[in-house]
Amino acid sequence: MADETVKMEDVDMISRRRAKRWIPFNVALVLPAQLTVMAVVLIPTLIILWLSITDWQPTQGIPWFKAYVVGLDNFRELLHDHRFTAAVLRTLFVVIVCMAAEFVLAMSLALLFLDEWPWRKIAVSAIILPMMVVPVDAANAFFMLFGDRGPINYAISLIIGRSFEFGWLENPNWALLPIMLAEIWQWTPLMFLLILTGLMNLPENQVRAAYVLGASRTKIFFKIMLPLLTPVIIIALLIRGIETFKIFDPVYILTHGGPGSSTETISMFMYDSAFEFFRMGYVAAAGLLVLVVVVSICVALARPLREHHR
Amino acid sequence: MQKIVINALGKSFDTVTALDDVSFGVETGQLFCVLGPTNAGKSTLLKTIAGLYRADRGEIVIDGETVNYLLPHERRVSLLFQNMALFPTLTGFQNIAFPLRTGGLAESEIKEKVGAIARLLKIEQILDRRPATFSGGEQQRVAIGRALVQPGRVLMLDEPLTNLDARLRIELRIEFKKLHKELGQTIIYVTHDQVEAMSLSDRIAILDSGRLHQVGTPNEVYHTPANRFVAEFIGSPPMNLMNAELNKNDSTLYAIGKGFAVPISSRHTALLNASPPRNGIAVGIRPENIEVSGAESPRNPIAADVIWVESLGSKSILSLQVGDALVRAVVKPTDPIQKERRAWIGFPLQAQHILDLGTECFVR
Amino acid sequence: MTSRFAFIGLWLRRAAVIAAMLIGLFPIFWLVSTSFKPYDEWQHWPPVWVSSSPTLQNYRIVFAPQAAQTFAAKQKGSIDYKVSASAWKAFRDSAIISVCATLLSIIFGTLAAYSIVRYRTGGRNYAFQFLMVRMFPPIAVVVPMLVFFSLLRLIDTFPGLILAYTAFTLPFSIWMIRSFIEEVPEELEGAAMIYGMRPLQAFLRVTLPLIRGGVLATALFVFILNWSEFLFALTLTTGGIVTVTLQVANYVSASSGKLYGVQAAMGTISTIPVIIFGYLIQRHLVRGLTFGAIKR
Amino acid sequence: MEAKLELKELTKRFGTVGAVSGLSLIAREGEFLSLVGPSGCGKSTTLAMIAGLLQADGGDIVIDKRVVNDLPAQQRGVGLVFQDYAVFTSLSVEANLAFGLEVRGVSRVARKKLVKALAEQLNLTSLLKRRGGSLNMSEMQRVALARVLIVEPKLLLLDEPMSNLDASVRASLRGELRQIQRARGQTVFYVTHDQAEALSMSDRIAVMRGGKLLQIGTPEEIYQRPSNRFVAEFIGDPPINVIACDVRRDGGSIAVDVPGFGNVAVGRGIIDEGRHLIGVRPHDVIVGHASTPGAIQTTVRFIENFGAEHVLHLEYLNELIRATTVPGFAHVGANVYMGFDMTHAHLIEAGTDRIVPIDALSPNAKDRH
Repeated sequence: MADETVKMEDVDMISRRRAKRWIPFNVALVLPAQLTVMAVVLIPTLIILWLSITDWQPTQGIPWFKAYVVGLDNFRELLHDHRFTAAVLRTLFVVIVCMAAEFVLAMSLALLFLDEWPWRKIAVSAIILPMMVVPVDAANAFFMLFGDRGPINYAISLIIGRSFEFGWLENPNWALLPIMLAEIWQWTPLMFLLILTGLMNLPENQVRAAYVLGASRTKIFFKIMLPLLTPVIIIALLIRGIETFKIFDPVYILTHGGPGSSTETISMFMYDSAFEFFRMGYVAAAGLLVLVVVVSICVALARPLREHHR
Repeated sequence: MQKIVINALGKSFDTVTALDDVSFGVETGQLFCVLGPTNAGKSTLLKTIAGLYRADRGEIVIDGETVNYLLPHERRVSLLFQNMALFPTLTGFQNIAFPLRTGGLAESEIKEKVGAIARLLKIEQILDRRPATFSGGEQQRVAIGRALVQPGRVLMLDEPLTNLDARLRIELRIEFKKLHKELGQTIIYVTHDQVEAMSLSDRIAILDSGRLHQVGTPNEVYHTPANRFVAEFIGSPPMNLMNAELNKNDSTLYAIGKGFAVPISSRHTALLNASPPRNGIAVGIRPENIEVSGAESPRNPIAADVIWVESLGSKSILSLQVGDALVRAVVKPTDPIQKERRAWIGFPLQAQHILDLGTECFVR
Repeated sequence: MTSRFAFIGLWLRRAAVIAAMLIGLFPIFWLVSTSFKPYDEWQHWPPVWVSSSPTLQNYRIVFAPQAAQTFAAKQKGSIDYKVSASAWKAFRDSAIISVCATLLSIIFGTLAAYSIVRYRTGGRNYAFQFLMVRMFPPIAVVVPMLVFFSLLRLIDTFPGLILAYTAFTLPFSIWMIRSFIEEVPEELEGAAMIYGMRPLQAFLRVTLPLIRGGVLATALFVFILNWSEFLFALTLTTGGIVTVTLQVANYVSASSGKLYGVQAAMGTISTIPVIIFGYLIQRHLVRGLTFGAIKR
Repeated sequence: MEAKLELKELTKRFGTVGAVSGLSLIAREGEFLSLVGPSGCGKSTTLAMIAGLLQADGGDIVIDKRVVNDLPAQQRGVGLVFQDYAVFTSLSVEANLAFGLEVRGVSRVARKKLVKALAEQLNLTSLLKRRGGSLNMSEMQRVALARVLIVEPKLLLLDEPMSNLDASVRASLRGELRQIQRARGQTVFYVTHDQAEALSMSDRIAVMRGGKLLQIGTPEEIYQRPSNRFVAEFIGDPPINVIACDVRRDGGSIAVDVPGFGNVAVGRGIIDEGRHLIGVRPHDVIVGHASTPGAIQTTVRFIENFGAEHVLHLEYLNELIRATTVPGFAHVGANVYMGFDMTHAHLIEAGTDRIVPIDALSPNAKDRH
């Protein structure tokens, strides 16, 4: 009888252990990912909170944790720093122009690829080639193309019939154009690929139903296909918007923010502040502001993505 | 002896309650059906018993052992999924042999066992092929083979016939019955088709929105349904329910509705007197219990318009308008009443069911 | 139904496609073409489309520092290099970092994705916080990361860069692999579990083989991201480790600016593996990137 | 009545496989015609050709006396309800219904009025504001139907519209659909694999198998006078019993012997002597507790309970014979007597599977009384 009791408890123990272990097992699986992200994002974010209220510069010769606290001075200065506000506005401008251009180009291109025709596969492969080029190399290529003695100027010379040796990248009014063109050139293919795949995978019967009901092709496109494509379009724009907002490589390679600060984006501004002027506290404050804005925008934008993912 | 006991089982996903206080027991060797509409929680129930979902509340007992915290394979049950869930990269043979692989059996033994099952299910010729090449019926048989090759303590089948052709469904229905008889397995069979449930099972549990409405033999749930849901879910066509008011006349209780008045049996009268319904009643009658004739008579006193006839070959179903209620009756395919526009109907007192509209339960 | 969009003239459409292809290919053509041009053709006017005297000089400079010195001497010493190390080291460093970071990212990402899909770990919003990592402008965290890394002595080390790369590619790993896992019915794992496997075993033995194409595509995609990364390489190193992208950016002469031909040569060879991988994953890329919004 | 739809020698091949071969049939004005057969018999292909989604390889499709083979789908005047309903998931139900009117240039006001009227008729009013994607299957089915009905097609094509629904919903929708069809006088061409649907709704049924038309007729004809074994076995639930029999010629008449039962029927017809088959519906298997002439003793192996009736599976040689009885007639393992009511039995010619018309197939007079 005593034996029996012990056994019953054993069973109970096993059950209880299982009952407790059940939840940690799945948590254990996400732990490596979670810790990595925490190490690289969460802890630096905490540090950024501290740095943003100090005037720390590595050149001061004091360790960062002993830096002098200046309170909200950094933020106050940022809001009055025309270079910063200009960089923010310029970045938003780049994001909007690039996304709009990429979307329009990608959508029109994708519509050309709905039919089956010979060489279609090869054409798709050629068109998506730019997105595979290392961004730094792509920027270098555009640097050459837009050089004062580059092929772009030569082409313009041929068209207007006289020598044209314009310094695109040296002109504050025009230098942003090659940067944006490089970005659009490189990333329209991704948008194209996303939209094309979306179009090819639309529920076929809805399109056929509209067709049998007598709708014209334009009508089918705007009334049936486009709304069905919305989730894909949202995701494509979201991905591109986020990545364009961080734009750095082409700016660094093509102009390094210049001439002056005429092509400086947020990332470029912060890079210069940190590694040319060593104002770490100031950069931290700028970084924090950007983080807060980006996170709140993304949380707002994330709703369609999340809803779609139920 | 009870093979499986489910005790106050509860399960939710996020905010959706999939199972709510479900309790029932299955006897050893029984074929037990869980019947309910789409999204009733039937698949969740099976997956919870199998250990693929964790129960939020309640207890699952198999052979007297609480299995709530056991891993799926430790529960030693078999489950045939609605989508078959055959391993697409394995051949038919490998799929069936899968449960044997963990047992450390010799290859020759595995071959023998799989061969025996394949013979039983008549699928020997497709053992070398991959599931992608199987027809619906073949997929289903291989999946059954995998569930049977290493007999678990209970075999659970999740809508095994739903994705098949109507004709194949009729044929395979009886095959399950034969298989059950041959193997003597305890089976829990989930379906949304009341014909399958009625014709196959020893007992039926009717599930809707995660709640059990009734558990009983096919005859019990058919002839003494617990409530409106059961009465309207079981039977094809289902039970007719006609709203009525109670009216006492010369010591006899009558149910009076639009276009009809019927006396109420003494048994029901006693019950109704004991607990008077608050919101009126409905008179329930199975279509096959309705007598239809072309002329008015004491047996067939209620006037009805024939609005519709469905011919099913072996029988015909009349849709009749009585007052504002639609009443269906079953007649022989040769019955001349089908050509008429007006009919007179009546139904025997003992075939009547009385539904309390306040509780939505039958008066018993 | 064969041609849903016959509303633009056929030839017009073909012309548009050809134009798009030409525009897409031209910068790449220019890069490759320049890599074979001798020094005096780099900035020649009118521009040289295809060199009439192609040379491997630029490639030699990329791989052999001695060649660079001879070359500099020949140009009357007017070219002084910021980088004189061979590109081999850059390729090696990039390969070490990219491979390690990719492996870690895929392994961590697969485990996390499995947990999120099959156990609904953390509820509906949990996976989203990983995606937010991708939304952070890396430059915003570079400064505190420098501080943090210097504390751990990770600056200019492989582990430091690998950690940074892993973290910033994890969102893609998790979300892409998650959408691939979701395409495999959970019943398959269920069947494996009922018939004798433990949960993780069922996932690794049943589901993972079915989505290996997708996982491989994700891995190649992450590898491409790592290989092409520039900002972290620029800020978290101090000259000890040189990645491919840094090497490209560093072919700058103090007196005469960028070394077009050398950069083009380096660019061409550094892009080739990416293009090869890119075509290998093209099919899976879209489904992964749209996080399941496009069903097959 | 006039022919609304006529198929003449319609043929379709996929590669070398003939999906539909030489199909000819006529659907009359206002008729509910069902095309029924197992999966892969070519019925959905036929429907797609009529709708204009597939090009026919041979033969003609005639709608309202006009050959429409080369007309695009829009100009054929057909309405099609897809198996998956293809409700426009991103549009509201109202916009779904209005879609066909809109493309026909009906004014906004008129559209609203028509949509409202039809929605009321089909009990869709409460759904009008919902998004197509949020509907459940049976709601989708009704919306898909309404969307097509509103443009008043000459011919309504339905592709297995019930196969995604629960059994209980299916049964109630059958009557609803049929009533709508009657009320509007709509010509319907209905494709299904479910013989019960075909029987209960149709004016006429066409049974198809392997791309060929086997028989066309009213439900009564198809059920009571099938032309061959496949039709007999495909139609009817519980299915017909098919039993081996021996046919003897006896002067101008023939005699049918069933092993174990002896001579069960005589009649007049043209059939070779020898082993053939006989088909007896479960309703025509007579089961009793006492011995009667012509009946043999047997055991109940299984019972299928259908509530209103029970189907007994009775042992007979190495097979089982189905017999329909009232509930509670016998229990499993009981010994009962079974015999056949031969008046509705079918004689199936071995080899051809043709059902041989027999004049006055009647129970053997000798055994009577």
